[in-house]
Amino acid sequence: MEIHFSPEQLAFRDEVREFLKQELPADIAAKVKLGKHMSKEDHERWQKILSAKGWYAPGWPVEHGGTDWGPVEKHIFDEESAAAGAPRLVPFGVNMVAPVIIKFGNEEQKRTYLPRILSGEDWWCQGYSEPGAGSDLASLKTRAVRDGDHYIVNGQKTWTTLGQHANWIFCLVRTDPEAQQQRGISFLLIDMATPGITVRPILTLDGDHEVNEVFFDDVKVPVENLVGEENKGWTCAKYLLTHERTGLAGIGASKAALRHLKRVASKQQKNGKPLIEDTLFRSQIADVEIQLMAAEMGTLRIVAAASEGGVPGSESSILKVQGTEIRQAITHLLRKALGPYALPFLPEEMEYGYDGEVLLEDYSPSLASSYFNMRKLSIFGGSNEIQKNIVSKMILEL
Amino acid sequence: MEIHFSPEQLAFRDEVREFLKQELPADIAAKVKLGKHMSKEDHERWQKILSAKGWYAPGWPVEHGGTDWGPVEKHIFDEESAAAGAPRLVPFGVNMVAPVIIKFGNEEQKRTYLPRILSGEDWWCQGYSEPGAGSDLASLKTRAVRDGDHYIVNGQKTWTTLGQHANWIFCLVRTDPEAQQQRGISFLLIDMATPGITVRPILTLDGDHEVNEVFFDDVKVPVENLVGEENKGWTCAKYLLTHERTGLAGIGASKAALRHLKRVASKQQKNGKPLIEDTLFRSQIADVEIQLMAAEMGTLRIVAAASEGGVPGSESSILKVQGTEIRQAITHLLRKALGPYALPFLPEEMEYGYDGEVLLEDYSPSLASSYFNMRKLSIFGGSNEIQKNIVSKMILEL
Amino acid sequence: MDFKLTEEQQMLKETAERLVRDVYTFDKRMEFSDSEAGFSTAFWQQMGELGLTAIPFPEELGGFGGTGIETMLIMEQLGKGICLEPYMESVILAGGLIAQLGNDSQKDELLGAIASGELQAAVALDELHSHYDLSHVTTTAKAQGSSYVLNGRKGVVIGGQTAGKILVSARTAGDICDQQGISLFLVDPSAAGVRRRVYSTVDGRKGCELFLDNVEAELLGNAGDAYDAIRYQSGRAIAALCGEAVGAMRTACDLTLDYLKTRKQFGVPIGKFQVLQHRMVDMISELERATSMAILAACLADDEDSAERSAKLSAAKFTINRAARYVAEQSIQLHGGIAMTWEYNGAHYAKRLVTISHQFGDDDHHLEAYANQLSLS
Amino acid sequence: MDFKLTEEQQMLKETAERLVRDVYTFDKRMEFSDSEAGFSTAFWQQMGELGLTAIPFPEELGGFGGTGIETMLIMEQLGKGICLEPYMESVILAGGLIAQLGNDSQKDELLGAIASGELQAAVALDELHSHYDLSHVTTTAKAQGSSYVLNGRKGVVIGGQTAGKILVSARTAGDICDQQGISLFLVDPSAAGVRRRVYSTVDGRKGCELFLDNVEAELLGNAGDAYDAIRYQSGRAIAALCGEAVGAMRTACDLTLDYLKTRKQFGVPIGKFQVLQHRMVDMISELERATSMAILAACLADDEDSAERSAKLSAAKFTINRAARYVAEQSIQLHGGIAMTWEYNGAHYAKRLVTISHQFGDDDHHLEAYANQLSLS
Repeated sequence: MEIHFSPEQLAFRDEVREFLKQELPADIAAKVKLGKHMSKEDHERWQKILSAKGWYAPGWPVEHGGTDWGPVEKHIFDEESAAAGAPRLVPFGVNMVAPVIIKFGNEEQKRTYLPRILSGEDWWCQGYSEPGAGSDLASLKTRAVRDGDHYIVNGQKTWTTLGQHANWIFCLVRTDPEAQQQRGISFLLIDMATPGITVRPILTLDGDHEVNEVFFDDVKVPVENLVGEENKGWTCAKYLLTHERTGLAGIGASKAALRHLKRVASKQQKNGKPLIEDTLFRSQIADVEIQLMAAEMGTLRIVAAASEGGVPGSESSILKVQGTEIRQAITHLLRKALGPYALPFLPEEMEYGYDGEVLLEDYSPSLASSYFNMRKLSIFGGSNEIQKNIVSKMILEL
Repeated sequence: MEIHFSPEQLAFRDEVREFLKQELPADIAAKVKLGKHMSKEDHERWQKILSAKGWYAPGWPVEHGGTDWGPVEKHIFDEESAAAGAPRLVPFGVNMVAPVIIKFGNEEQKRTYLPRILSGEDWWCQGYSEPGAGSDLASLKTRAVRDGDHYIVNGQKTWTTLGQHANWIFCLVRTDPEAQQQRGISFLLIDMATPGITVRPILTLDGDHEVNEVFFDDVKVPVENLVGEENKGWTCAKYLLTHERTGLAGIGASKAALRHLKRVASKQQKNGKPLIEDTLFRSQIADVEIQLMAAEMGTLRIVAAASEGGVPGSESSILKVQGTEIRQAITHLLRKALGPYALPFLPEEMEYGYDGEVLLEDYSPSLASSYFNMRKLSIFGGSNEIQKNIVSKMILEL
Repeated sequence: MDFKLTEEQQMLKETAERLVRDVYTFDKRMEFSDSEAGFSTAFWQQMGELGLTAIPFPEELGGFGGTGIETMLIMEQLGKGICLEPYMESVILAGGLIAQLGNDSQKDELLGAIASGELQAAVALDELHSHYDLSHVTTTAKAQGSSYVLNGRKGVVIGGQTAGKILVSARTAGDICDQQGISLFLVDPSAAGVRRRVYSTVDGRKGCELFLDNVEAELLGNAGDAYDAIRYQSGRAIAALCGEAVGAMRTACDLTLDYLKTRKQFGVPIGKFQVLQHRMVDMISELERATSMAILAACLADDEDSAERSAKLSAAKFTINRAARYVAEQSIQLHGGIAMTWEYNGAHYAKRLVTISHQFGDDDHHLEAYANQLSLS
Repeated sequence: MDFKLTEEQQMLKETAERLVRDVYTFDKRMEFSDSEAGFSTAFWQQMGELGLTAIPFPEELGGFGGTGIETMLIMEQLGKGICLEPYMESVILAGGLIAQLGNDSQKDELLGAIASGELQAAVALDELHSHYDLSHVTTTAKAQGSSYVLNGRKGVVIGGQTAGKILVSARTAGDICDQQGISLFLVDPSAAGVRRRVYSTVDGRKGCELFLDNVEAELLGNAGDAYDAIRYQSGRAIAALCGEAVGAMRTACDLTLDYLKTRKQFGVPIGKFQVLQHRMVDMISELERATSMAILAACLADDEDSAERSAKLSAAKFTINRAARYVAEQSIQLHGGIAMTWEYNGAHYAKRLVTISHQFGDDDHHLEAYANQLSLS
């Protein structure tokens, strides 16, 4: 047993660090660290830099433009990226639809879509959730009716993250209305420019526009946009959800947030001293730091097992719960650190490049908003209750 | 609205205080405060003193020897008794079987049993729980078959608290094996001296002998010992359980335990100072004290509503959960206060009058044991999960 | 001991309840929030007309001589509607400070106007690094003839954006955290040297940052002696916030309960799932705790000043802060995605509930305050 | 990075596993507990014969040069059987202290005997008011010719009831909580002036109180310089306890899981109730956390002394204490009444788990230790 990285792994880490130091634009890193708004252009700029290095799609097979990294290297890359303040990659193209196309798509689909994801030409979004189907994904209602060479799609999707930037959407649609639940669902790729598609913003409770509703009104989709077999879309959906669950513990992001917390607590004061010197507050930081240490060890254990070919079972659900609770605890402490200054809501100060009067500090405007925004972590990606159901099923076998 | 007691109530409180000061034997109070073992004689002695004052059965109607106290007076009496270190009354006679007899018994039964409870001649225990039926009381299996003037009882009861001292037991028995669940159950009074009854001690995890198993092997019980109608025992059971739930929050006991905690934390040291001056430990005491304050206010609200004729609904279940969690948190802190000295298990020092070498302090031997023993609070009397089920049913109406 | 309302109290409660119900639909609330004032000046006027703003004041001012109980009844209804008006700030806190510290002419001039709702006042106690410590005052006041000149900055003045008068704590003597040497001043927001930076708050209200540059202001009470009154009146504000929180929690619980009964997943109402049932019970349990402590706070709010009163008010605020956060977070969790949206009213209850913990002391602040004076017997 | 066991480690684990499984049935365990020694001297001897007591020592002593990993593997199995033998106390702690501080003749004389199991040693560090502070030493030692005379009292010496040697921390200079001036001594329990009050512990072990009245004892290491070694070796003890706790937690979880599957209430296995399911998942989650931190502690236990090693060992013990308590309490709660009984093995796992938090620092102690050195970057 050995908890330290091997010399090769350390060398790789140094290479990643050096790359990030040289290539990650300072303005983007500053936005990430201070919780400022990221523009579409910011995402695209960083993605192009990664693509040029060949590191945009580490998880893809080499022949499609991926890397030969193992789980440990991927983990190191993610950790270092988060530590350096690199933006989290928008996953819908590179890490969601692409794996499905690689696994279930035909050659034509691979040739068409994968290069455009790599190059940044296409921006994908997801069409999974529906208003009536939250955790109960299989109860979805969006219909696709075959009409010659096309499907005619009608229905509504929701929680479509960054759909306002996307030119493509992958959708789960019901192609056999008679079939029960999971059966009769198909996986369709839809060009957002097709007539009949409307994107409506959903403002989240922190006032941010990150998610959207997408309406389909007699949208004509060519049949060649079907991935896998008709009515067998649930297979793709399941594969994608499993893929999505890894990394949901968000250790790298939490470590960055914890560093931020310490910085904030060193500047904020209580009783005339930095807040971090307050016994109660400091012990709360220590508590969450220890929890994070344990979750990081847990992640490393899964990563190590994966590099030996192991398939994570209940551990990844457990880590998703632990990881999101840790992240939420950190955002709680960050908000708390501001005292009465958690109240001011200053969207203008959350824009990068704001050059007006700063009310408190550069870090302060985003903290309360971020606390509220991060409540989503225990809801989306399979709520924490659903994760516990998954584990229960595995361990109880009842 | 007024949270203070009225002048009349304050006068009553003073009267109770004075009585306790004069009449509560010092050795009994010391045992209670230090968590020493109480003998049967201790209980009987205190009960006789209360009976002589006419305060042993405050909840009974005056004509049977009770008092005319309202809920507030009863509450004051309980609080003051706990504060003074009076032992908790063994409830099985005076507060469990007696209310059932008063409500459902015939005149003969009232004439026979109530005076003997008041005088202390009879010591009752309960025959409710069975090994197979924990929270699912209605699944009980002990059979009573009518045979002329008698029932023949066969079966097993468990968790019979202080059954080793009892000469009578009240039992739920199944008189109609065909009937579903709650139907077909009867409420029987059984003389423990009847042939065929065996009492076997159950040692609890802290090494104490408080509960027992009771076995019935062809035990002949006269039919006149049936309370209420045959097969209608569930009505008595439900009435008794409701009766039992009031006071389960145990505010008085928790207040006494909290005072004890402060005393212990003032004597135990950490870093060369009394433990109570340690910021982290002190804030944990403060936290539980505040929780207790809230629970006490909650209890007073129920008590006040009851004296206006209100019937407590979900509030008493909620308070049972809060109250037991508070008590358990206090026992956790008491154990923690001892540091390494929580380890020694010294049953001899838990006996009152022990005159050997005291290992640490008079209070120390019982603290770890008591922590383990008090785990029962969230299990017995309707587990905390069952309490939450009860509340769910009331509020969700699903 | 008695937890019943008198007939007058019951009427008062119903008056407030009706007013909030009639005016404060969710859509209206969002409109008020977006308005320049940040609340409904019409509603404020109605509160004045119905006598609600006069409640704590003596009868000769059109008041009721109301105590913490009456305040709680009103605040609870305002909490149920997550109303935006600076009732606590103007009526309870500013009104209380003037009543306690003001001389006769100040009381004559101001209290009647506050009681009628004609004057909306605000109070500026916080500073950049004060973090709930009322004695952390760096803003200075220097005597200049019969008045004073103030310099400094006060932070997060809720209601300050529209206030006709702002009560400002400033230091006439002593060091930063000395309790002695703190004085209270009446600042006219339109006076020379006053700058207000107005902003919205995360719970949909408005407030301002107050910059004071050689501002002439009138002393309220004796110079250097204001700390005890500020602490005492902040205790009344805490009791009022507890009442508001209970109202908001109750609505948040009602919304969640309703959602559990009606929202279906996997073919059944989600309230059929035991884990969600028990979570709901835990929310109700927190609400019960909070209600008990809000009543305690209400009963003590107008008691004579004492260490015990302060400690119990800290206990109440601590309980409320914890309960409010739990109810806010779990109401979002049990709703799922829908509660993450701006359009859903539940989200705004959650935001108000969490924000309350940032006013007049968070959980750490009050736990420490309580622990510091822990009775050892 | 690698979490696999080597072939030798796998064999070691299986050896310990088999031995515990074969010997430590629950009935036997209760017999051992009731015996005068308080553990099985036969089992202890078998551990010696199988080389388990020699594991951490160098090959020339019949050992393995084992590190924290090997210790963890053994302790985990001992935890699974809630075994009573003072393995940590004698082999890890006493053995480690002698190896670190002893001169050649002391090592020659003692280490081989400890490695073979022939000598069972104990360590006396705690005192009446030390509350986990290893520098809180009031027991005194005065030089007298080439040896020392000890006076004082040491508390809760686990394994002290049967130990052939007891290592005692005593003060040769300095004030109560000074780290300087603490020395370590080899005390022969049969020496004149030694009195042992032997008692059982709540987790079914035995230990003693050690009263020293002018006891002649041999110095181990340099006078006044023992603190660092005591702290360092206590860190190894902490890592070992973490391993034991994980073993005991795993069995407690297995027992509970099994109970949920088989115990029926309301006509179904109680594991069908979602609230109990999720509670079980929370227990497993704590076990996972604890396992991760026990591995971390094992990997660091034999590293060079550093502030980082100490901090991470504190983090591990903190995690283990919290997890152990949660698993203990919830395993009782999910079992209901049956787990409240002495006859049920699960109750004894719960007791051992809670007791572990009282050895070498509880949650507050280690949270404070970790917080005190919190890295600020």
